[in-house]
Amino acid sequence: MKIEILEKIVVACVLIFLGIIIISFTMLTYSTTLSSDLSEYCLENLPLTGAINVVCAILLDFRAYDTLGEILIIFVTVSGVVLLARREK
Amino acid sequence: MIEHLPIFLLITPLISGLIVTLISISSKTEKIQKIITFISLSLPFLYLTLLFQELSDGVIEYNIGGWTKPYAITLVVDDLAFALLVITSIVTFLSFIYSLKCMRETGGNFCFFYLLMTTGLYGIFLTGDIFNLYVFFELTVISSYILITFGDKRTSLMASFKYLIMGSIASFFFLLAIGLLYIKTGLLNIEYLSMNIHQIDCQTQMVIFSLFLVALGIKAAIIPFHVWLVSAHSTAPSPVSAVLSGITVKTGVYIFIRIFTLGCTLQNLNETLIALGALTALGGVTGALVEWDIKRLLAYHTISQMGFIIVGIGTFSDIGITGGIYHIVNHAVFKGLLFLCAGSIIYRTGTSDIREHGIGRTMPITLITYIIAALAISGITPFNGAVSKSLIEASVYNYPIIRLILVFASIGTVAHFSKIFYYSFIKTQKHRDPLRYQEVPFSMLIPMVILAFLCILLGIIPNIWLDNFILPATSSIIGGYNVIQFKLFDALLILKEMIIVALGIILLKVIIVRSKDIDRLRTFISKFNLNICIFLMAITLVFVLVIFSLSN
Amino acid sequence: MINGLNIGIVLFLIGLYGIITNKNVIKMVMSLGVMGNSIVLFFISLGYITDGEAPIMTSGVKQIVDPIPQTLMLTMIVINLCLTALALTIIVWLYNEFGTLDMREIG
Amino acid sequence: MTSRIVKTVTKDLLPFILLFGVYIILYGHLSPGGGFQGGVILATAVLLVVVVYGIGRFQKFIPYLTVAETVGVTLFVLIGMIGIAYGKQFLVNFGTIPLMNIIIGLKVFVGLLLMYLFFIGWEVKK
Repeated sequence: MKIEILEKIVVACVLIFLGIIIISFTMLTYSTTLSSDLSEYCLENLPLTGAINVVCAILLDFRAYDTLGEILIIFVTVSGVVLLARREK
Repeated sequence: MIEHLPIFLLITPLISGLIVTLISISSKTEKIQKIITFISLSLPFLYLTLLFQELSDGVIEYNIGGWTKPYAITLVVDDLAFALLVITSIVTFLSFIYSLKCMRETGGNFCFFYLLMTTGLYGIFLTGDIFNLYVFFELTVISSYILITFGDKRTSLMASFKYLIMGSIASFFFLLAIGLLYIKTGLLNIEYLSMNIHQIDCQTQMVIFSLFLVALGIKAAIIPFHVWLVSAHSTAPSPVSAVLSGITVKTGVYIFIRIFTLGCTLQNLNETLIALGALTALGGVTGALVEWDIKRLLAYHTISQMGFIIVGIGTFSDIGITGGIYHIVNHAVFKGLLFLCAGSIIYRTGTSDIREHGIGRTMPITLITYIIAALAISGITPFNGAVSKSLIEASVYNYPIIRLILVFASIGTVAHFSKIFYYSFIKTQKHRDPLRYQEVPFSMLIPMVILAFLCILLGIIPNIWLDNFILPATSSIIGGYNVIQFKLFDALLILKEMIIVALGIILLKVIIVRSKDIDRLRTFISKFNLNICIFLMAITLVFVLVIFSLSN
Repeated sequence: MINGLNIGIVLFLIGLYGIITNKNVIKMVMSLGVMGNSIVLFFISLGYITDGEAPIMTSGVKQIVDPIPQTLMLTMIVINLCLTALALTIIVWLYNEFGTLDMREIG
Repeated sequence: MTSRIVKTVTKDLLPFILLFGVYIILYGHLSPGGGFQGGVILATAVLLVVVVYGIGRFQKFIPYLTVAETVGVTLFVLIGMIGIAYGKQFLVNFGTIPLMNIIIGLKVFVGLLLMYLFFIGWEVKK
């Protein structure tokens, strides 16, 4: 029982150290202006897509290939779940 | 129509996978499904032949959705991607032919998941967008998780679960790194990211690269992150193991080559990679010491060979990267062949324990192909492993310790493959069942013979392959190369190989005599369970970050 | 210092802690869920702009938040859902085969 | 889950949940929402019915759901292929965003429903 608690303390110390390193190295803060080239390009070409919702336009037009991969993943998973559910013992 | 070839490469297995599902709902006959799968897996050869003619005019790019380049998702076929696409199509096609006989009872479901896994692999090698890489990697591994459960009933579930946990952690680390890259550069295209990466401040670069190191290290099974590989590759059905070991592990290294070699200004990145690679090469061989299961042995050797590849790529020199890429191709060929051989032996004897095999000379073609593959993976001269291994060893000329470690790994490789050879083939069982001991069916032999032929072909005329495929691939990464002429029959090299073989056989003798120490080693290795492995991963991450911050 | 980005990283490490210390497979999958959600928080905060509005370009919208990370996260959430569903399916069968959910006994 | 209150509330609430899901899908390109979100809402609506009224009457739909799922993916790929047929790139946009939203909504709805039904089916078997 003692050893398990010791393990947890060691793990916690390592991860806290890791967190301190990552956070102090990256120093991330919220930005104040839209500075990404990619988003600006998408906003410029938004009228061509026929949508007002920018997220929807990116999801189904600019990055529709990602969406294709995503629905393939759902398809594979559902087939896998169905297959595993029918698997005999 | 010719400009749509890259997307057709991806769509063909995808659409046939959908057709296979629709057929499997309406009827129970597997014949049509298998024919469709066969056709769709052989069509990529046609596409790749056409692409090869196009490729001589320069890099082929295909912007999906018709948007302009750095903003749209781009499919990129350069020489590196082309080499990997060719080897993917070969291994997936041959493994499918092999699976026709040995995966009989699973039928259409197997075809569907196999096709989707192939789609994912093509997607990984084609894409030029870093988030899209993540999506297709997930497609590949999710299909693999399900394909693994087709194997041995009890253990395969646990293997699949371990692979799932490790694969998910790798994806999350990968996503964190993508997020940091995005906030600093505002782009997701790999080529433009690599051009802009030097603008990022040094400390963020350290974090980004150590996150990538963990993410891709898990995918490439570098030693502290390797725990999923052995169980996953050994419990999967043999044709799936061939693809997993031949291609899927290489995707990690492929992303390594794409990302790490590009515009990175960090000090000590080379040394970190080379040290990890050497550790992996030695550790894989050490892990194989205790194993009597043929597929687990081969899986440990996959780890060891990945170490060789990482060492070659970690040097960032043209000769090292050439050796690494050549070894990727070679390893896909001979490890695929070895897993198919193991599958044949298991198909006939029904067990994977090499002490119970003893098939003797009753399976001559399997025996010959096994010998070719074993000589190739040990790096004996007329076969393909010798070329890439000597290139990699030449690239670490400045690090004598690393060279020594690689030689030790080679000795261990020889020892283990003579172990399999001795127990499976030379020793004969006393109570022979004549039905069990005969050659496997014809459709299982063809892929093995073709792969053995490739082993010889890649080894006997290395300069042609180097000039036409591998060196252009190197130049597409680092922008130029010196012509490497490989001297095939070098007396010094052959002498070194003979010494390695002799030492390997002595090592085998030692292993058999000192079985008590082996048992102690086994209890030590069995302590590396999933939790400890992930903890070691966190420690490695801290360690790498500290090394980077001390040297930059 | 305390913003969504850093809290995302902290949550990520908490999820990692959960995976390392828990021996129960269901708790490990739950920790994976924590890690996945931390990634979502991290990305959404990446795109957040002070006083930004939702990225729907009706008239009168001046400053919008970055839509790209939101889109990426929509994809990632679905993939994560699939992974969790598959993991739970495998766990059901693990329980059927081994009769336990303890990682140390399953092997 | 056989309480009368739950049953009545479910019966009254169901059309509104379904309507909301359909709204989220159809207006995905104009307002917050989209195919995935709407599909999930539709799937949870049916999940509510399954939990309250039992799985019995849904078992016979499972083969149709599988077909619908495959057809959904196929339609998405075919819409992508339209671009190639007209000499443009794969997945090029012809004002197809609402159509794609509907297809994805259908696919996510059916896929999640299948997963729920199998998970609940296990529970019942035990």
